[in-house]
Amino acid sequence: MSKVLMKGNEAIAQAAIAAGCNAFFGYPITPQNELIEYMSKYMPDKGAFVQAESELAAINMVYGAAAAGARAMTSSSSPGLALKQEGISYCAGAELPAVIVSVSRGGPGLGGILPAQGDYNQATRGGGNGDYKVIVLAPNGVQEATEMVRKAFYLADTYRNPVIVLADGVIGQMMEPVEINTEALPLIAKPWASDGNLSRGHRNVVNSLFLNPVELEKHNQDLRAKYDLIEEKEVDYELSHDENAEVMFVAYGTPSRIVKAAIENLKAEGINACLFRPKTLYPFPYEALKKAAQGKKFVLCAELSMGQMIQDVRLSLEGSVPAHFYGRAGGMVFEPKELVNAVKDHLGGR
Amino acid sequence: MSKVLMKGNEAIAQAAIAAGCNAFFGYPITPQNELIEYMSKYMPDKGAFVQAESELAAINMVYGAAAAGARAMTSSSSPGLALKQEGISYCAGAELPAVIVSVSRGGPGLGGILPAQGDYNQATRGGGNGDYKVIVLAPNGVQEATEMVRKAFYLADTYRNPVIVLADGVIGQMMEPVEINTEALPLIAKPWASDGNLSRGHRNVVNSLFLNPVELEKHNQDLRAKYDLIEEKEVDYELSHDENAEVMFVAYGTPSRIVKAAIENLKAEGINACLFRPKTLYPFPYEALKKAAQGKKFVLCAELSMGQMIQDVRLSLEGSVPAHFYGRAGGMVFEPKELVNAVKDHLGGR
Amino acid sequence: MRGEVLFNTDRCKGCSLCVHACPVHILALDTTRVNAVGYNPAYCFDMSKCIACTNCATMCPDTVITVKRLDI
Amino acid sequence: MRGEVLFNTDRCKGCSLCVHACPVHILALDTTRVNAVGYNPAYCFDMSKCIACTNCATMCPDTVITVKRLDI
Amino acid sequence: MKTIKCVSAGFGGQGVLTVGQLIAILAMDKDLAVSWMPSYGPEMRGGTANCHVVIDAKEVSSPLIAEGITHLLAMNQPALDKFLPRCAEDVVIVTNASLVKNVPSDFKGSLIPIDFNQIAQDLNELKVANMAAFGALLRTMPMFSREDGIEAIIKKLGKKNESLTELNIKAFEMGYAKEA
Amino acid sequence: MKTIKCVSAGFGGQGVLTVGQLIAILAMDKDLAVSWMPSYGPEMRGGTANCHVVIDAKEVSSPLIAEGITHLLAMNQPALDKFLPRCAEDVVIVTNASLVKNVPSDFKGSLIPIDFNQIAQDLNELKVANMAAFGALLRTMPMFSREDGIEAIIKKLGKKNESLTELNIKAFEMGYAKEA
Amino acid sequence: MTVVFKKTKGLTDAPFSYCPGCTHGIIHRLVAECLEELDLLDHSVAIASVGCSVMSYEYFNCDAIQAAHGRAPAVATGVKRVHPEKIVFTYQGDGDLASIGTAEIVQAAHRGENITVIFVNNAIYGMTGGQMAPTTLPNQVTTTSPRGRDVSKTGEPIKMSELMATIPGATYIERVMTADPLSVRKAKRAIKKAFQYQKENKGFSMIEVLSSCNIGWGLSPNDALQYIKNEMASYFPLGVYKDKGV
Amino acid sequence: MTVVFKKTKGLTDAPFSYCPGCTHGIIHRLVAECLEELDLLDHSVAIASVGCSVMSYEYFNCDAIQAAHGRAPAVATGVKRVHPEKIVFTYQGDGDLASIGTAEIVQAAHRGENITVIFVNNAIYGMTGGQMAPTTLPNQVTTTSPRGRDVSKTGEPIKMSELMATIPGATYIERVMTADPLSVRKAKRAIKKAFQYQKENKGFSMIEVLSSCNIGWGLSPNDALQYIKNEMASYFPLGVYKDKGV
Ligand SMILES: Cc1ncc(C[n+]2csc(CCOP(=O)(O)OP(=O)(O)O)c2C)c(N)n1
Ligand SMILES: Cc1ncc(C[n+]2csc(CCOP(=O)(O)OP(=O)(O)O)c2C)c(N)n1
Ligand code: SF4
Ligand code: SF4
Ligand code: SF4
Ligand code: SF4
Ligand code: SF4
Ligand code: SF4
Ligand SMILES: [Mg+2]
Ligand SMILES: [Mg+2]
Repeated sequence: MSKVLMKGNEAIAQAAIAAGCNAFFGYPITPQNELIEYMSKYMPDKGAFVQAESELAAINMVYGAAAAGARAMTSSSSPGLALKQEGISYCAGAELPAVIVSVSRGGPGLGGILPAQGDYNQATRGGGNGDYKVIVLAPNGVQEATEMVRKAFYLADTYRNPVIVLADGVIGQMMEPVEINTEALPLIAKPWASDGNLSRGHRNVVNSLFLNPVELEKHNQDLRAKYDLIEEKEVDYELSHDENAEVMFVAYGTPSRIVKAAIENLKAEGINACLFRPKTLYPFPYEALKKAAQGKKFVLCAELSMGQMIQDVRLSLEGSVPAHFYGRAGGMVFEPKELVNAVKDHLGGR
Repeated sequence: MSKVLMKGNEAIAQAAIAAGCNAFFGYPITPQNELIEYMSKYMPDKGAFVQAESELAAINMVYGAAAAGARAMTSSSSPGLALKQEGISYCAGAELPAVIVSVSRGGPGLGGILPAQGDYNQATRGGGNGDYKVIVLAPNGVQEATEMVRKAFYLADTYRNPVIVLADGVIGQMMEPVEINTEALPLIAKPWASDGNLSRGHRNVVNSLFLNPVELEKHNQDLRAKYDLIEEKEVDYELSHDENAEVMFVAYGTPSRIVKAAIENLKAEGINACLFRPKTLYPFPYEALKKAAQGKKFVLCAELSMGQMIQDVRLSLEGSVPAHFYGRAGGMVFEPKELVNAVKDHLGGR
Repeated sequence: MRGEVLFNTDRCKGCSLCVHACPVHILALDTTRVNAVGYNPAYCFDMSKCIACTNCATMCPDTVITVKRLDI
Repeated sequence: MRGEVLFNTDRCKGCSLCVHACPVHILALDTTRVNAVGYNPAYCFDMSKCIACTNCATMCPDTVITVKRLDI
Repeated sequence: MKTIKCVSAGFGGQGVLTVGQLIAILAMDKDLAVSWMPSYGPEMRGGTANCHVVIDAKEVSSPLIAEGITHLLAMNQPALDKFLPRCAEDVVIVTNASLVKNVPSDFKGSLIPIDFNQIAQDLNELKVANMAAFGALLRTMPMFSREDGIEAIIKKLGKKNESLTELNIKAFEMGYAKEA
Repeated sequence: MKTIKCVSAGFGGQGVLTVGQLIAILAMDKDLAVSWMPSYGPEMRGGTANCHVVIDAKEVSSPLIAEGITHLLAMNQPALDKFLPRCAEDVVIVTNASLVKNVPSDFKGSLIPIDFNQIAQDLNELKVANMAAFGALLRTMPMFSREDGIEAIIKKLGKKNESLTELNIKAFEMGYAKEA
Repeated sequence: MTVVFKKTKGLTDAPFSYCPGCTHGIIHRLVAECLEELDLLDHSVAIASVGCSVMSYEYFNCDAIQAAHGRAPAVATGVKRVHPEKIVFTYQGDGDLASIGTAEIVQAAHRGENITVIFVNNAIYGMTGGQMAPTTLPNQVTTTSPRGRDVSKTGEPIKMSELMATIPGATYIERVMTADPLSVRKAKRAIKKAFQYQKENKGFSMIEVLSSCNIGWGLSPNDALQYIKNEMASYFPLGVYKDKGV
Repeated sequence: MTVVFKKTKGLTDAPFSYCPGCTHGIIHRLVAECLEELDLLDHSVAIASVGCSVMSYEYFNCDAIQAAHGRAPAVATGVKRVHPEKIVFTYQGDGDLASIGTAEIVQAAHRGENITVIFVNNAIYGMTGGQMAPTTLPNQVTTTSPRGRDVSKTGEPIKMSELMATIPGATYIERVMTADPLSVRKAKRAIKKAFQYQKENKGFSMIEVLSSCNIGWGLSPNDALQYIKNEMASYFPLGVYKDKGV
């Protein structure tokens, strides 16, 4: 198949359907509206599309559909994600596969509608209650967004865990040439699903309540063991440009592309820099980042926020290499030039 | 005034009223029910008490009351806090003083109702959208809970920022002798309040929307500057027992008391340990903790969770001292003996 | 005797709703004993009067009661 | 002339709701010019017929119109 | 002082939480550190209830007693069964004799079985059984006197119903006086 | 290749987003890396619209053009005023001459003012002004041919309305042919 | 001897966790009997809500899903939309349905979801210790209306059946009670009809059941039944509020 | 010459951000005129909701608070409870009030909050680009009902005035429209009465105003007014649905 020019939101929707998404529940919010609009038009007849009354209802519909065995998905943007936190915690607690696309914008509160990355903590640290983890994938463009949403369904089904695809408004709104994988994503058996079918010989119950603390602790430990496995197996990142550079950028999503331009510009000025790009924000590539940073003069973490991923970067480095931060916020996006200057400043007026 | 034996939930409520709380909006949830019940009975007639239809409505009522100049408060427990995240982000974005008491229980999802500390990330990392920070105070008993709720109103008014008092089910449910400060907490002028009074000469607007990204970035930078100030001025912690001990515990809330018993037991076995107890979880005492840990064989972070504060501990230490973790979850609480054994294990079978 | 009521006594919580529901007043709580779950269980003290109306079972919240009717 | 309508022209968005509301059909959009906000503004082409009924102002979503009535 | 770790347990309606609170009040009035922690939540519905009272000189470490119970009031059999494994070797156990029939033969601590229901029945007021139990329990804590106990009852329960208070005190005294 | 950073801007209904998309399609069909990023959200309501098209050999770094615009289509005056400060020195600017009257006298790049509204009026279809603009803009990008442009129009707009497509192509050709 | 009444197969053997005399137990049984009688147990999904009946996923002898507080209708929507041929029902309290879950119940009806809702109105929050519900009667004492519900500050109790009946998408709305054998039998008929309608794809139905919370009300189990009949049913009139299915 | 119509002081001088011909602007003016005429501007608080009217906090010439999507009635409750003597009103769209904010509007009415709600029903989500609302008419095309609203899958449109009128705590509910000068004048009378009631402490009132979204509907501004009159008003009948204040 040849490439087509598609809007990120629509490409994500199409890729989700191609990956077997058969239940979508969403609520309008800028900048992800085209995603729900695409779903309303193209969700196959056998699948379910519901424009929910709210983000809260949408995630709980996902909870129901996923509990009943569907490949279920919802999408939203920043304040909408905030409203889904309880539901996400329920999905995690009941170990349900669910895909949540977050096309983030500026905050806090109503904030603005332009692209931003102030929702890193929201995605990686939850905000729902309890000890749970959500896999978080961070694409850097439309093509990768389509691949990651596919992967999200795979990971969700494999680990029976919610997966967030954390895009920003740029990815949602821009068009890029894209080739969507249309191969069927193999179905993974869900013998645990509560789909009203006692012919299987026993009742299925989907639940996150454990009134007995011994059982709840056991449940927490089992979840932890699952997360350990995820942390062991699913870390993903990209290390690009000269690995022996003197400076290493860390960036995810759209800004990582701007970093690449900055690296070219730096090269022109005789400064050698490389890029470490986490593709999974949870599990975060702590070890790989630490290793990649060895020998660097410093690491510069560039985010479209006032500084959120920088904590994970520092957790990786454990003080082994200095970590600096450069951020813009509220819909403002840095230019390569700003990053070049930031690097030069930290290099000490070179 | 002499001490009285009071349940934590009720003592917190009484202390809040004593601190001038004149608007309470809550929704029942175990284990904080006595707090809202106390408010329903004792909120003075001039004040406002509303049992809201949900936690979501409650935080938005707080938003309204705070915007109109009141000392407003809500309280809840884990899943209820998840539902408040959007509202908290709005309060932070609109810079409203608001006090939120979180009496946490086991999770994720519906989880259980017994005390746990799995909501550390929920409180300190938000879950609402955007770049914002909420001051988080962590009491270790009923008396301190009453002092911290008072302090919470002070900090909220001073910084125009939401403040969470993060208690656990033990603090909410237990009775301890307590002496509540009844001195009036001085009122802080709120010339920005939108209270329907144009005789001040101009309109007041409370808002978190900034469609212009330049303005939103500026707003984010202003907020960041406020948080810097808070991080500089409001860090609070307790360092107890022998500061030159070979091992240092880090714990907050109720478990920090169990740690104290463990320290006594360790002493009896000839092992010298001390306790570092953050009283503010945001701002976290990063520097103080790093300093206190110098020269220790290791730090043992003990939480009633699968490990959340440990990340802040590691961020503090920057690899300077090894950090270990001991946790119980789901309503299970560690005994001193378990902590003693954990220390001995890490000391290498002494 | 037109009917017979059987009590799954160890599920009974002694709420006495059956007692009040019986039109012929032949049910009572047995205050002389406590069942496995800690309650005085209901019993029938005069089965001969039972009319098998199922009122007792209809009102029992804990599905303690089975009712049989004499086949004529 | 019983009435007079004044247009705060630079607020007009050329929606023509006033045009349709006028019972005596004396309003129109001025297609020959574009106002400060980029629209063809409404205007009155025959004030003499105005009856000061305020219909136009009542329907104007952008509070462009002021209406005066001739005092008799 | 040696830390007191007292558990008071029984059926929902037996008033075991009140017994714990009375002891906590006594400790507070002696300027000791004390905490009272109840079981809570829906599992109590028609089921069991208990509370943990910890008394210490300066500071209570854990308000939850995971093990090393020094004093146990067991108002029914399930209460004893549940908490016996968590008792210290030298525990003092006060039982409600008519409802606690099985005490393991290898039990090494002190056992004080008293029929509190009987005492209450003798007073024609079933509600006051827990006050008798309070009396018996208090007697096992030498730092508190009989008078302390009466004062605590008046302080905590006195206001509500004076005539009941008198009965409460009577029950308390009978429990306190009773030899096991 | 030198990165193309093209902005197409104008009023909401002028079809500037489509112009950008057509260029993006052309680039894609030449196997170049390309991104198209629109302005979005309520500020567009009745107001201005614009899109950023970035074309590069292998990979587009930032899809947002903060500065260094190489090609600008300004369909009205506000569009020129807004983006002129963000242009590269050697920018090529195509303007809709009847609506863009003020170009700073010190402007150093290439300016191609064409009255697209007039072209459209000549074709009796006001909607096709943007196709004329597309033609003029395309001509400033030597890597694309006239035929490429026609193909793109057919590919993107052809299916909907064949008779309009013909007009579109006509307008395109007139724009392409026009000397500034 | 013929068995004329025995425990339905629609219930598991797990003993209910309800207080003695709580009519949640009766309503459970009615639902279970209807499912059994209509032969629906093998292809039904019960959605348990948060309230005293939270553990109902252990009691109904069919597949079950435990939903977040108030969100059962949304969860049911998710299930029903992916399995339109299965029977899906929610079991919700008045705190769950008439307070925190107001949006979800109204909107499920609005969409005309073909589900059945069992709404247990006991005028109180039983689970959390007896706080005021939107259906708490005027002057009724609860732990958050310690001086009795003051309608001047909290409004008059909401009437959900009346409200739901205005929604065009709703098919069948009836209010019943569990005050005595007769009313319990009537309640069962209503519940059965609701499931029957679902089977016939007739759309959204809600049966509001006036139920007792003797613990929360501070009454004996039997007095609580009288309270249903005398107090609750006079504020909340029984009857069919809507029936588009006939 | 006497000025018989001029811009009210109840509006600031900020130009509206609405599309040409959008009747949000008319409704703003009516509200502002009522506040001015009742002399309430100096002691009112407007609660702006999230929708096209989100910026209304810049337009009403009184104190204002911007509320989260759907939560305006809760925010208004917070304000009114601490300042019972002030006039508090919300201004909400149909997505805001009849979808995400269903619980908040129903429960504010249930509590009998003494506030005024201006409910702008334009049968669509204007702000986010014209998606389906709960009030979107059958077969109406929107960006999420691209083949027209299919009532078999999305239900029939909800009727909020009818629904709200069943709530005992609500005092005054009326539906009006902005289709022509006459109906606009009627709408103003209703709005004025609602504020008057609040002044007199009569309790909760909601005025549903059928309004146009010509952009979302794909119609000219004037055709959109005809659509209100012919299509909307025939599905959503105008009139007083409740008036406990007389
Ligand atoms: C989000 C959330 N809020 C609050 C609670 C606490 N909670 C549990 S049950 C309940 C109310 C139950 O009342 P109702 O629905 O009337 O059921 P009942 O117990 O009376 O049968 C509440 C508020 C919760 N579990 N989750
Ligand atoms: C929590 C949340 N969800 C979604 C949105 C996005 N959003 C903004 S306005 C709106 C709907 C507006 O529709 P309506 O209330 O009918 O107002 P209108 O624009 O039609 O006047 C939505 C969904 C948001 N800002 N916040
Ligand atoms: S079946 Fe009827 S008559 Fe027999 S015991 Fe039960 S209620 Fe009484
Ligand atoms: S109704 Fe059932 S539970 Fe209650 S007393 Fe009778 S048999 Fe026992
Ligand atoms: S006042 Fe009446 S007659 Fe005069 S212009 Fe306006 S609508 Fe026409
Ligand atoms: S109604 Fe107002 S905005 Fe519309 S054309 Fe007339 S004057 Fe202009
Ligand atoms: S608390 Fe009330 S509703 Fe809950 S089980 Fe007990 S009686 Fe029933
Ligand atoms: S989108 Fe619709 S509702 Fe919004 S301003 Fe435009 S016409 Fe009005
Ligand atoms: Mg209830
Ligand atoms: Mg709308």
